[in-house]
Parts: sequence; structure tokens; C-alpha cells
Amino acid sequence: MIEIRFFAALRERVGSDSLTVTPPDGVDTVAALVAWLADDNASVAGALEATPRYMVAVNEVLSQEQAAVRDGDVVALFPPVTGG
Amino acid sequence: MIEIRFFAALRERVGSDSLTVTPPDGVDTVAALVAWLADDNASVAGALEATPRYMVAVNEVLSQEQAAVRDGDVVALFPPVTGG
Amino acid sequence: MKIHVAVTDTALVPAQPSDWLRDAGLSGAMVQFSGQVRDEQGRVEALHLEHYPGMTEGVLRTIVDQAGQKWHLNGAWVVHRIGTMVVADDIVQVAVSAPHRQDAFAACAFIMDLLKTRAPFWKKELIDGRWIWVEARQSDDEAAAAWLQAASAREPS
Amino acid sequence: MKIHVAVTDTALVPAQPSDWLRDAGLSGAMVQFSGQVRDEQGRVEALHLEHYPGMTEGVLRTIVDQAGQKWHLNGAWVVHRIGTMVVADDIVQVAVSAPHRQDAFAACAFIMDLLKTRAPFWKKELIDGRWIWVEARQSDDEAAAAWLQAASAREPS
Repeated sequence: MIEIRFFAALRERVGSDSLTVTPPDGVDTVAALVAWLADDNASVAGALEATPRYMVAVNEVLSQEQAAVRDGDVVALFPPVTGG
Repeated sequence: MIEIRFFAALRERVGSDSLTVTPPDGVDTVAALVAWLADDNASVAGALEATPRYMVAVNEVLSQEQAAVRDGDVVALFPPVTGG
Repeated sequence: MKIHVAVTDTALVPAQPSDWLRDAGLSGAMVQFSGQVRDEQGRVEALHLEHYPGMTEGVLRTIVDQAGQKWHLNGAWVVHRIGTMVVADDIVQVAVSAPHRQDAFAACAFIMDLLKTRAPFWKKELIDGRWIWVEARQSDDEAAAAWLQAASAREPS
Repeated sequence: MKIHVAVTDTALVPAQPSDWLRDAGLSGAMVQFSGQVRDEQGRVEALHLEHYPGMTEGVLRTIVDQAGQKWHLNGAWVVHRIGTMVVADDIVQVAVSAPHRQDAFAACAFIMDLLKTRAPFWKKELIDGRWIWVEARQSDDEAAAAWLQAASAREPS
């Protein structure tokens, strides 16, 4: 089980704060997870398409698309940050 | 007539806050004025010798030794500044 | 090195960072940055800030720790406001104390540059009655990248 | 651009610069430097600051004007204390407001670097019951020279 969290414009576009998913075996990187999600869920696919640059955090640490993802992880997807 | 002002360690070494002097014709730069003063006044000579690096202001503007000096000017001599 | 990192939904108090950093003669320099809500020639009516609770505090703490490794600091204060705020409100305070001013200036600018590009905050502005998400600025990415390139240039090859 | 430059023999108030610079949404960034009397591991008992009245204010004003020409600023505050002060007292406050943080950081550091090498202030420290003049630091000369070299490198040759 993996928890996917969305923030800001991406959250609004998806229409949910978070999803809990159980991806099939082999979906073991952020990139694979995002590709699988977009195939599986039309609102995520639409939201990602509307957000060409997004950032990823795995367990609250900024990560790259190649980062490993495993059962129990929390993966957050969000637009480039704009604090400060 | 030229007013010479001293500050900080240089003031303490000279033993006066200021001197008013009338240098001879031809003493028309800071460098010439300082050389003439040191010849004329033993306490200034001693103070300058004890202060190898000093700064100069002519009429309250930082100046170089080559700067012109004329009647009515206020020439200040002081150690490198240490504010802030 | 003392560190205070917080996220708050209440108004920031301008004098708090310097009061908290004061250290009885250990530091000779304090540099404080504060960021305010700009009205953008009257276009912006309000600002709303969302963040990722938990991750935010962790990222801010990591940035401050990195600053403490790069420069000689005695204290660092980072407080970021969230929620809805009005024009001229303080959004963020970053303040550092150090023995010398060069370290204080560099560390304060570094913390802000990394906060801008790493800390999970998002702003939207109320303009003509509509909330519009603020776009990230490329100049912020470049400012953060400059610190990281400077760091890797100093590593042995 | 509003400017406040002063020399005072009374205690500095940490919140004054930011209160005075506040501008209702024009600026998005404020950077404040303050310098304190360090105890130098308990060696320093007190500090005394002398200046050149009249020239000091003129030099500070010139430095602030130069900063206003180099960067886009909305306000600048420079207040320097003179007379006798104790450990941890604020010696100087330099604060600037600007639309963007990079300008605010650069201008504040520039004003301090030039103040350190141009403004006619002199410090002496009370150590073991004796007043000892503080020596100028070469690193301060170099910091000021760096801004001037950067400026002349941009001039057409």
C-alpha cells in the first residue's frame, strides 16, 4: 500500500488530497508509479498533464523520478514550491 | 589658514584635537602639508611616525595624499576607521 | 548553535527573531530577512499559503543545519506563516547570529534561497476576486543552484 | 526611496528600522543587519566609539545614495551608536527594503562593507582596565574593494 498525496494546484486538479493505492509488482520507482497512476486514474492523468513541471517527495524528502518506492511509502506530488 | 583636525589614536598621540596653521606658499597638497607639519611640529611628527597608515579627509571628504589643499580648507588626519 | 524553526498561522512579530537570538556578547553580527505580501500595484488583495505539514519543518531544519555546517553561526531562526494574509503582512522571517557579518549575510541569503526552492509551501493570490496560484520563478532555481555548484566546485575531484 | 541616517549616543531599538521601513505592500523584502559589542571570551568589558561629526553623516548618506543607484530599493535606514557601550549592546543598524530579496541582501552588505572602511568611526575596547584602540582589519578593506572592482569592471573601457 502506498499513500499518494497532492498539494496546491495539483491537489485541486486531481480533486483529492490523497489516494491510497496498491500498484502491481514492478512498479518500484516514482516514475513507474506516476505512469501507472496516470493509466489507472483519469483525474490524476489530467492533473499531471496540466502540471508539466512537478516535484516529488518520498516520505517527506524531495526525490527524483528515479527514486525507489516501496510498500508503506508516502509519495507526494506537487507543483514547484513558491514559499518565502 | 588651514585647520588640521586629528581623531582617535592620532589625536591622542598629537595631544590636540586640532591645529590652525598657515603653511608657506607651495604647500598645496595633503602630502606637502603633512611633510611641512611634521617638520614644524615635533608632536605631530611623533604621532605620524607612530601611525604608519593614516587616512585623510579634506573638507569632510576622504582624499588621497595628492589632493589639493588651499586656504580655508579643513584637513583631518586619522587612523584607518573601525566603525560598524 | 541554537535553532528555532516553526510554521504558524498567526501574525509574525518583527522583533521576535532578534530578541531570541540575542546572546550576551557571543555574536557580533545579526542579519534578518523578512518577506512581505506585495500589493503588485494594487492588483493583489490577499495571499493564501498552503504547506505540507511535517515535511516543511524537516526541510527547513535540514537547510538550517546545512547553513550551520557551511558558516560559523551561533543561532538561526526561521518562521514561516501559512493561511490567509493581507498586503504588507510578514510571510517569513529568517535571522541568523554569527561572530562575523560575512557569515551572517551569506547564511541568511542561503537559507532564503533554499527555502524558496525546497520547502513545500505554495502561494495563491486573490486578484479581481479570483485565487490564482503563483508560478515558481526560474531566478529562484538559479539562486539555489548557484550555492550547490559553489559547494561541489570545492569538493576534491 | 526614503532614507534615514543618524548617529546617536543612546541605545538602539531593534524594532525601529523595520517599523520605519514598512510600506504597505510596496516592498516584498527587508534585510536588516545589526552589529553588537562582542565580549571576545570575556576579555572586553566595554566599548567606546568616537566619530567625526558632520563628516560621518555625509559619508553614510553618500554610501546609501550609491546603494540606491546600484539596486532597486524603496528605503534605507542607517543608525550608528557612539559613546560608551557595554557587551551585547547594538553598535549599528543597517536595514533596507526592496521589491526583491537579492537587491535587499546585496545593498545591506554593500552599505556595511563601505561603512566599515569609509565612515569616520573609531572603536576602543576596555580590556583589563585599559582602553585599547581597535586595529582596522584588512579583510574589511578587501570586502569594500571587491564592490568597487566589480563596479569598475562593468564600466566601458
